[in-house]
Amino acid sequence: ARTEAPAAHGVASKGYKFFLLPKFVGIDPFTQSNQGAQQAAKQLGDTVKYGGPSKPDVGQQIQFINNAVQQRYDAIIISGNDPNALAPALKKAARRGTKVVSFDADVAPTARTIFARPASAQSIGAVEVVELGKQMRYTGQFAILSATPTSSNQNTWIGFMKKELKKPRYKRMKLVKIAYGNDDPTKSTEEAQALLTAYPKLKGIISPTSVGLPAAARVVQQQRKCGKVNITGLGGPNQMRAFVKKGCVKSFALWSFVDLGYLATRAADAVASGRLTGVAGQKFDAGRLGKKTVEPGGIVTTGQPIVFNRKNIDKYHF
Amino acid sequence: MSARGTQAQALAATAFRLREFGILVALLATGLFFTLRATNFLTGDNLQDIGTNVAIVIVVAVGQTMVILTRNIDLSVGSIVGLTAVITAQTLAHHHGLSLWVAALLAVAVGTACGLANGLLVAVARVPAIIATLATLSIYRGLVFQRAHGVTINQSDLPNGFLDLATRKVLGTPFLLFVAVVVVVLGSAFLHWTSSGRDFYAIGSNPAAARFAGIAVTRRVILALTLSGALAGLGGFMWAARFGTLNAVSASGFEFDVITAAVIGGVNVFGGSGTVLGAVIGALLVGTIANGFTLLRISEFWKITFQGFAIVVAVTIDALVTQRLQEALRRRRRREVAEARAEARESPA
Amino acid sequence: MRALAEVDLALEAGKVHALVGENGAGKSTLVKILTGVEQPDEGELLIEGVQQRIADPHAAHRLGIAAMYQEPTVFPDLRVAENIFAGRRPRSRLGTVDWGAMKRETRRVLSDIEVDLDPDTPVRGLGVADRQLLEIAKALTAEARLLIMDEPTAALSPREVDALFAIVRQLSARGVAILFVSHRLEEISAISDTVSVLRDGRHVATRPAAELSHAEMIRLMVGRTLDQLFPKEEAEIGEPALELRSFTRRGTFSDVSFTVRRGEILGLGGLVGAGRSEVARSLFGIDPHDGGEVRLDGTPFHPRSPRAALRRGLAYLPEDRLAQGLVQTMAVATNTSMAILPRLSPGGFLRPGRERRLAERFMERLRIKATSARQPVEALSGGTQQKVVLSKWLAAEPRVLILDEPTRGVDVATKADVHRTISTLAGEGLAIVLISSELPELLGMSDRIVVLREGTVAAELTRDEADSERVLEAATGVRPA
Amino acid sequence: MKALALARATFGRWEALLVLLIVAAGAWSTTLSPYFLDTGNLLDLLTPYIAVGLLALGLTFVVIAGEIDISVASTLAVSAVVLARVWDAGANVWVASAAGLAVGTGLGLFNGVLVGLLNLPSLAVTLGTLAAFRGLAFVILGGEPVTGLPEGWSQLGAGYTGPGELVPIALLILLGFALLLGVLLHATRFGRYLYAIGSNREAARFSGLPVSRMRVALFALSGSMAGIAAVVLIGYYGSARADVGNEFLLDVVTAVVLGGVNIFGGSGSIAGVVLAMILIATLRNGMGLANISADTQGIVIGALLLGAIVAGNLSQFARTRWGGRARATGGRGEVPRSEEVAVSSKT
Ligand SMILES: Nc1ncnc2c1ncn2[C@@H]1O[C@H](COP(=O)(O)OP(=O)(O)OP(=O)(O)O)[C@@H](O)[C@H]1O
Ligand SMILES: Nc1ncnc2c1ncn2[C@@H]1O[C@H](COP(=O)(O)OP(=O)(O)OP(=O)(O)O)[C@@H](O)[C@H]1O
Ligand SMILES: [Mg+2]
Ligand SMILES: [Mg+2]
Repeated sequence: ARTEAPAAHGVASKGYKFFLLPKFVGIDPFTQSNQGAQQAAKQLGDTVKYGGPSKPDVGQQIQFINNAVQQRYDAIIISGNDPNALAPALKKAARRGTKVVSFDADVAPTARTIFARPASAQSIGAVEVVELGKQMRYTGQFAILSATPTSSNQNTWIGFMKKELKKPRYKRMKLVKIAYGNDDPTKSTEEAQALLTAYPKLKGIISPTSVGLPAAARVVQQQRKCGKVNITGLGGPNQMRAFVKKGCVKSFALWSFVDLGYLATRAADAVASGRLTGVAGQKFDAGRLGKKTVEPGGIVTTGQPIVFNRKNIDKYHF
Repeated sequence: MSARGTQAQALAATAFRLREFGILVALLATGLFFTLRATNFLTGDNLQDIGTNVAIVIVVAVGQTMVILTRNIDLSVGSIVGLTAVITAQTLAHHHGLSLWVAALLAVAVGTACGLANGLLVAVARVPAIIATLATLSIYRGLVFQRAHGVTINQSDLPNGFLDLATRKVLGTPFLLFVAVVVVVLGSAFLHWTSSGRDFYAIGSNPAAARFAGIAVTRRVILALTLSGALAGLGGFMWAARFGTLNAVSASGFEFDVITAAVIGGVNVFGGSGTVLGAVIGALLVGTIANGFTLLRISEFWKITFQGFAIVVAVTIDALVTQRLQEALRRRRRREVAEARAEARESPA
Repeated sequence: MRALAEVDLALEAGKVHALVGENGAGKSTLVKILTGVEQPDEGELLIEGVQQRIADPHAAHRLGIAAMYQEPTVFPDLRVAENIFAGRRPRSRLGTVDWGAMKRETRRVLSDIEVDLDPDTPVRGLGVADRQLLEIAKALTAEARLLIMDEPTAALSPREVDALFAIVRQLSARGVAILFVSHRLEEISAISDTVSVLRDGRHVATRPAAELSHAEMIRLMVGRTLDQLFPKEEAEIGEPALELRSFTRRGTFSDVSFTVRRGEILGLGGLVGAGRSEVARSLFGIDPHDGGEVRLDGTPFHPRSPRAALRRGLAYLPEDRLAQGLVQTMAVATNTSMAILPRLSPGGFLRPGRERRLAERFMERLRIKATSARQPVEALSGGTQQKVVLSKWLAAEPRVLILDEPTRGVDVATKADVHRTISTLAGEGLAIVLISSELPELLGMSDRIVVLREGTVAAELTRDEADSERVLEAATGVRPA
Repeated sequence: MKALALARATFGRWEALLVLLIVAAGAWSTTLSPYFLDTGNLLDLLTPYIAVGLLALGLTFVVIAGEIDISVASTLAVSAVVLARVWDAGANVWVASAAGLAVGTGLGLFNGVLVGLLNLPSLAVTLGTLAAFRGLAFVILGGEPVTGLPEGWSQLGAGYTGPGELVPIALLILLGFALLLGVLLHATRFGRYLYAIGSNREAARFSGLPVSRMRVALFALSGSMAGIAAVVLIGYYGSARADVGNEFLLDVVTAVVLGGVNIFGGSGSIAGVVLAMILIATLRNGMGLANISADTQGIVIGALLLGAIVAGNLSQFARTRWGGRARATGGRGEVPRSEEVAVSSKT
């Protein structure tokens, strides 16, 4: 029972139901995405239900998809635990009339209409190398502390990091090891410790995950190696504030998950109304984020990663 | 007779440490291997890292050992650690001036309550421990979600004095490890010297016989699970101090590490045998394997594989050593009994 | 099911009161009620004139009631000393467990009953007999006013029985009331002052022991007289069926040689711990052996596993029915068919009907008191369970049968049946090795007796040569005074 | 008659309790959400649990025999990646599936030899192989997925058949295996031996049962089920990744113990395990359709379970107390174990 009437240009149609499905609930980034989604929904007159598994489990995520379809949601906005394993369920959803928009972590392109990403993977990968390069004066060994070996986001970013490293500026920097902390504080801590022990000459660690980054920073702090080993990567300003204040972390990057959730929901509304079909070049109104254009591959981008440092960190509170 | 008697006694006493002996051999072999192979394995800092890493596992495993000894199991410890860690962190975040002792006490109290609930379910309501604690695993985890509200507590929210616990040293030992050592000493003493502790063994060894012998089985099982909860509460306090970043998923799956330590350390899941010391060695073994292979600079994928097989090898070494020694002991005892009897026969004649 | 109805007993301080009855008569049930393990539906219990309720074993302890149960209730993971003192460990002044005192006491009580066990020995691995001795030690240290002994001697050899009786007499002289349950009639005459008889859960009679002959006791228990206790028939003795040459397991037994022929019953005598069961276990492929030669029907046999032994027609009825003989939670029929399931389940599919019929046949033949073949054996009385174990091995129709304490806890009437069955089997050409600690049984049933002492053959006696003195002398190595 | 006996043997108090709970859960779910009572939805209840279910069926055998195999999910992962690799290398679907199945069986056999022949404690061994096998999966496939598996294959895991294309094929597979394994467990000698070994290993050995061989076979069976689960799961996901099945273990163990299988061995039934899965699926689905959050679902399911068991125990207690039976039996928490079961054989 909803109005399919095409809305006037720039004004969204009223009353869509969306299901916002994170990898799992209970952590900041997704909680913040939900905040953004709710803002967008309020503006558009839609409703967004937020819910998901309590652990990063594909199987449970599929059940949430099926439940959403069964309840005739107009669209699912999903951050996928496994791009491919989710595809059959998402395609089935599409066949039964529930549109799919992915955000944060993409799913197979054939299984969704739009992917709302925080920033281009290239810029996310590059910015971390740029920051670390500055910190370690472009010389010495460094390591990466990633999430799990199968995390597709991290794997893509690491790919772009390696690309960035090919630039001559970095020729005296050597990536000695990619370790995996499995997005688990214990394992991340142990891996970070082991990196410091196994590579006594290590000058830096990039951790492109918000679990790994504070864990690595804390290890360095505890071993009193602040300044000797530089830590950067992706993490929230709240998480990292203490380290930055103490000078243990000089800079790191992230984006606003509120904006990301906001954008994804805006996109979902446009997709649900049929205005957006994922074809490159399509434009839609992303509210306070302005007008957005669909890039090749059905992607819309929030913006650029924000680099946080001692000077600007107090302006951010997420 | 008396000389032989003491000899036999000394041997029998060794026999009782056999379970630990086998796994200790495995631990030493592992240590030796890494010392030879891995850069910087045998350094004070690295060993301290291993110790600190397993400190929380050890504290919680002491309680788990007691539960397993009574032929029960506590699967809810991971959730209890998570719950108490989040509660501790939230409390300290809101009351920066609060004494850490009070915070620790609060964590232990919450843990105790969770453990007591487990105990009542198992011993009074007679729900099998594995089902009861599987259920409370989800229930307590659900409570963590409700408490945490999807928000992460970060280091910057917590008082420095609390975060410093993770780096502070007491008598040259990292504070967390020190706590673990104290818990281990107390736990061992409890199991060896108190009647309640001995009852745990009796109950697990033969529950029916324990009841016949007039042991208060119900109360002891409640006690074991409550202690496990209390120690998980202490573990939660330590967890919060160690990681400083807490959210709804903190310590999920931690029960697995704890049970692994106990099982590898020779605590019999059928109850009745095993020691706190065994669980400690088990935790150290697993910690050493994890640390050592990481230092080896081999590929991540082979690392996981080797870590797993190393556990299998350690278990095998343990079993072989134990079997050998026990067989030798059996023969020896048999011979001594025969000699004693021969002596006894000759003297009156 | 009603296990017990309207039993009146009066136990006097300083007296030994024997309780007898067939298997399943309700003796153990009565014991369990007295120790608070089970609850009576009605009736009252007076101790020194005061009415008492025994809600649980703890309450029994407080009232000064101690018991040793028919099935030894040991803690296999604990050592000897702790087993004896579980539930009432000596405490030091600090309230901690006083290990020193515990071990001292253990050594004292064990030497009282002449057992060479170190207090630090782990109980796992001890045989039934040793466990029964532990159970005795446990009861003795309880400082009870009423001491209940449910078949304490079932697995014991004469030496241990004598030591036990000496203690019982001391205790009763000290004013302890003793309730003594046994199926060995000689023992009852030897030790008791009064005898009460139970039949089908009912109290049939109480008489002074001195006035009660064995025949009369049997008549009261069974309701009829028995003509012969050891109905050994002469059988034709044929070719050697089982031959052992220098059979050795290092540290356990060595150089054991004997031959059993078709139709022959070979008795294997010795004291507890002499190694009889161990020889049998190695022979049946349960434990390894280090040397020697075994021949079955003249062809060499290398015992590797029970399965292999079974295939060669060798069967072994173990001494410990609880741990080795039965799967307690399974039905009578399931246990009976256990060893011959391949024959009963063509194509691998179970045929419950066949199993039931098999079990019912044996239930009738051995007079097994079970409500049906579907009843789990854990609900049967001790002696009845023993009959189920026996059924299992008889069903296997072996050519050589090793029986390890086959009548442990079996009542007189059935014992006679079992003996008759053994005798018949021998008559049919089966070779039988009978391990028994009960001398009358050994002497009454065997064609030949091999006596083991500390793992070696101490004597081999023909039926005519054998008498209790000679067997005991060989078993102990000491000429009886 | 025979069927009746079989039913009685397999359908105890526990299974009855589960049926009752399922009915109650169904009724409750109906009130929770208007979308619950829908043929398609009901038939699809078990679909998300097919792989978990197949693993649980295999584990049931292991647990009844008094052992445990917690490496099942990792075994599944190795099967899945081998299967994907073989297919990727150009083999056809059948060859690939056979390879996956063979690998599962082989890994099970590896566990079986360690436990059955070397007499190592199964929990400790499979704790090790849990990690080792997972590592192997990564060694074989690395961090990248294999995608684009053929349509026909997805039919197996995610296809539908029957009138109106409503019946999930995977459901039929699960029920088929449940039936097959139910017969194997409850109506054959193999099954009987398992119960005997799980109740009293010592007595089983003394009775001449092939204990070592059975224990090896058991783990091989569990491994095969992991292989089969891998084939179906790959179909369901349409892709393979080395971390596949990472989160299954707890669900598998839950299905088994909730199904009434005694964790110390000797008792349990296939029916119970299937019912337990239906129960959990019903509750999760009903609450999911009512948008009750995952963590609240955990609380509700946990509390419901405890409540049901406690109520069951209380009613039984009341019956024994006031129903005139002399023996007060303990709850299911007490597991009778013959003292010698844990003694390992000496050879
Ligand atoms: N757990 C039980 N459940 C049901 N019935 C039982 C149980 N235990 C014993 N019974 C029944 O109670 C009756 C009495 O058994 P009890 O063990 O007292 O016999 P008993 O006189 O000690 O025999 P025995 O000489 O063989 O030891 C038997 O018929 C037995 O089947
Ligand atoms: N007096 C004893 N002191 C110490 N250990 C003993 C003693 N008697 C027996 N054992 C040990 O207990 C175990 C089994 O005892 P058990 O009485 O069953 O012996 P057995 O060899 O079966 O003798 P038998 O069948 O002749 O009574 C043996 O391993 C033996 O070493
Ligand atoms: Mg009896
Ligand atoms: Mg013997």
